[in-house]
Amino acid sequence: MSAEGWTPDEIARRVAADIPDGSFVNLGIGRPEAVANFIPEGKELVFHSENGLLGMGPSPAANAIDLELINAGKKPVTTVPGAAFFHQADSFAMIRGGHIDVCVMGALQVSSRGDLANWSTGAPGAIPAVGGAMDLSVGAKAIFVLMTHTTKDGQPKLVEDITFPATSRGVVSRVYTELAVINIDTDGFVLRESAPGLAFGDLQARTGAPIRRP
Amino acid sequence: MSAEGWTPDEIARRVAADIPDGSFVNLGIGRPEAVANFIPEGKELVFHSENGLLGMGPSPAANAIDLELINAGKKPVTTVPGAAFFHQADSFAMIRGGHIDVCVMGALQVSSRGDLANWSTGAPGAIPAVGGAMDLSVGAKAIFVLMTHTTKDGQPKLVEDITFPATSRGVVSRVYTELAVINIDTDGFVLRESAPGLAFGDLQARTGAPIRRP
Amino acid sequence: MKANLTTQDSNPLIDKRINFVGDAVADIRDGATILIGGFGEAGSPIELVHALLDQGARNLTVVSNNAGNGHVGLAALIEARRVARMVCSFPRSSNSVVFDEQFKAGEIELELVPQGTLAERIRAGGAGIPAFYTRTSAGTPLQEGKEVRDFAGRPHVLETAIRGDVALVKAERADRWGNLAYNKTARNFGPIMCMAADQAIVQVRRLVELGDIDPEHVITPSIFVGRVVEVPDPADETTLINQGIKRVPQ
Amino acid sequence: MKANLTTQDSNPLIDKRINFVGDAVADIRDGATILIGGFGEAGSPIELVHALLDQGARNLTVVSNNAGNGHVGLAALIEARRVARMVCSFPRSSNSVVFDEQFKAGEIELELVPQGTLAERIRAGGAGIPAFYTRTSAGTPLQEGKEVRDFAGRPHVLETAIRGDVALVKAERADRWGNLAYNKTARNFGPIMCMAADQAIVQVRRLVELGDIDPEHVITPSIFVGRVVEVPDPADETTLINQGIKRVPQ
Repeated sequence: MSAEGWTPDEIARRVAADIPDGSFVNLGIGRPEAVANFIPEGKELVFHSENGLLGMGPSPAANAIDLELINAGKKPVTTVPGAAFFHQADSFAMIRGGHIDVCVMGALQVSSRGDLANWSTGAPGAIPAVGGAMDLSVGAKAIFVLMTHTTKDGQPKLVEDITFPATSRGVVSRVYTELAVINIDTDGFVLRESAPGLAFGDLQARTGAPIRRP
Repeated sequence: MSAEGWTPDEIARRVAADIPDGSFVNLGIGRPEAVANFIPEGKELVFHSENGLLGMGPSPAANAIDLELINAGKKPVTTVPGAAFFHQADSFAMIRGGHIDVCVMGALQVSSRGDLANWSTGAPGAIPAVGGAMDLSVGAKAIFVLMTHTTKDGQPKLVEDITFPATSRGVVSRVYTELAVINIDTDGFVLRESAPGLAFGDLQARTGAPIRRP
Repeated sequence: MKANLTTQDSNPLIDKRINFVGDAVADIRDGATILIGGFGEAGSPIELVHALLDQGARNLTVVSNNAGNGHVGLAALIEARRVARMVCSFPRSSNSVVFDEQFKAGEIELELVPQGTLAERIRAGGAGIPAFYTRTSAGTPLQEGKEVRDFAGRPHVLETAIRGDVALVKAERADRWGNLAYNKTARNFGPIMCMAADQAIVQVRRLVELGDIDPEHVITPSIFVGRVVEVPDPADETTLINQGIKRVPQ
Repeated sequence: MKANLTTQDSNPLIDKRINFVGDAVADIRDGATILIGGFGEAGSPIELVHALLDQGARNLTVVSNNAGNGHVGLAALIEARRVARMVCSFPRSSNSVVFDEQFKAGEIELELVPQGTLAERIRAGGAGIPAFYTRTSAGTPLQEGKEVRDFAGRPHVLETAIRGDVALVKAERADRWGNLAYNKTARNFGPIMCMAADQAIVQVRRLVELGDIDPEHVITPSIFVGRVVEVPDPADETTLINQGIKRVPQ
């Protein structure tokens, strides 16, 4: 690890290791997508893409791109054997209906009650866009957040109360950052693991709400 | 025609002639099914069966029966080119969503307001069964009722107010009986055609609410 | 917040195939709500229902379009007094003697639901929709006890989702992930019942290799299915009834 | 009671095929609500949208997951100031310059809807469900102005159906009745938008004979489709944008 804690690849590998074998998984657009690169040998996961695909495979070779086979981030993908296509209402029936085992999402803020903010900064004049974030966060059985521990200017993103507009309330089970893996239970943040060499006091100082040690 | 008016086949032929070309049609279980035998040459109708088939064809030859290809009356049928299978929620989306052009149903009673009773006599101890009757009658764009003009003991089935439990309210557009074809508009029953040789007074006498002549 | 998942691994590969119908239904508990596929005999998972009969769970709520025929399948389950409550649209048939008798004797409860409302309530259960409004049954005895609200000037009835602990479904083909394809009008309630149950158990005529069902032609995606069991030559109700078979627990 | 149908015949055979995209959209009126299929460029019916641009209807409400890219397709329609109001889940993209500009200038209205709620509202529109409850958006700014009710102890938001006067959809194959099959993830909003529009207009890569689409593999049954038009070699947005094309009314 670097002085700043785990690298993005190390974090993605950690998330991939934690997802139970056989899970149906939705990876949010952006950093969560990297989790797919680190699935341990012998573990079988089925990836869901909310635009209408279950059994999503890796990116295609440049000469095998089909612009009508894309993921939720609108990037070309492939299918694996066992894949299925379906329309939007069926895709979100899977999501809203509680059929997705794990969804890994990015976030602006996560509160100690599991509230999630990841769709809008609320900045005046910004063009709002929500996509499937609200549906995924209420619908998936477990929400893992993968994000930096603090903002670029050092403000905590794990907070007592979210100040950005909510995506969903009380939904996040676990947060992965470069500094720590933190569970959320009915009493708030609980440390699961911290980056090697990081003193607990330092971690707490960079976190906006109390963390309990198990 | 016989002394009792049109024969069942004559009535079915009349209904078949009245359904606009190109319609998507659902024929209720029992007498309405006969309408399919009288589609005029050159007219193309698509038959919907609410158990999950659009493009239903006639009964199969005895040696070509597939017990998994049946109609809503649970009788073996066939498909025509252009057919499609779908599940129950999709089938009733077609019905409830107003996509069926004409549904032909039997009835116990029809009121001059278009109220329909055709699922239950309300007799104590009888086993209630409704099937798709309520969905079809609220959902199809036009409801044609095909029934006898009176009960076996001569009571009118075209009435001021239904006395049997309602299937739906204000839905019937037209009634075909052995004595007459009667439209229903906002002011009640309107004669469209009566069986040859039948005096209007005789028709009115066997009908439980006023019939207007157009 | 939601439950944390354990990281304990089960099988190295996703494999929902079960060898015997008995094993597939072994853990169904007394008092469970069971969604049973089929419209009439098309799509009726007779072997799974008979396995449930032999398994012995009682006090069941069964959601199914019909209430069984003769003395086989669902009718046999009812006859063995395993079903406390039926939710269906059309319990009556030319041959529904078993249900008829118990109903008339007040020994089985019935919730009668219009067929389209039944289908939509089951889909809602699978899609995370707790309730919806429909015009169906407004102004009829079946709206009794339900909230009625006007939309576009017409009364609509509030209907709630139906979910099952278990679904028993018959399909044509399945792969080890649980992707399904159906046969003709036997599709009927299968896809939505698989969606709406905690554990969807499916008997299929043929198990196929992963990838054999074209992704464009999968009707029930694997995510909705818990167990698949091959029954290559399923019985049909008509034949059993014509043979005078009266299926009892074994 | 419902309207009586006239008995006047139209064509001797059901034939929904139209020769030219321009004819297919000729009767779309000012003020219409248009459902436009596609997620990003997959399934985007560019030729139909360009035909609508050339046709000239204005003051449109457009329901579509995104708000267009570059200066082609939906973005071109917006750029020509034909769209008064957008209903979508994700208007922002790396290349959504046209929408961004009009939105920031207050020249186009936006109703932002979560993607799953958008899909479900459209399906509800097609299925005759005027309204339903969903957990999505409860406790967020997007629940504002909506009824909130608890089910199973959790707040849910009442959402109403969306219907269109017209749907513009892209599919892979169609027959003369209007049965449709799609290509991969281009399916997305197509099937539900066809259900939810008074007139579903579909461009397909290939017209096929009636019966060529296996009844088991039909994704959109003919009953939901009004017109089909063959566009054998549809443009893709990426290529048009890379070519720097700025589509203007012709």
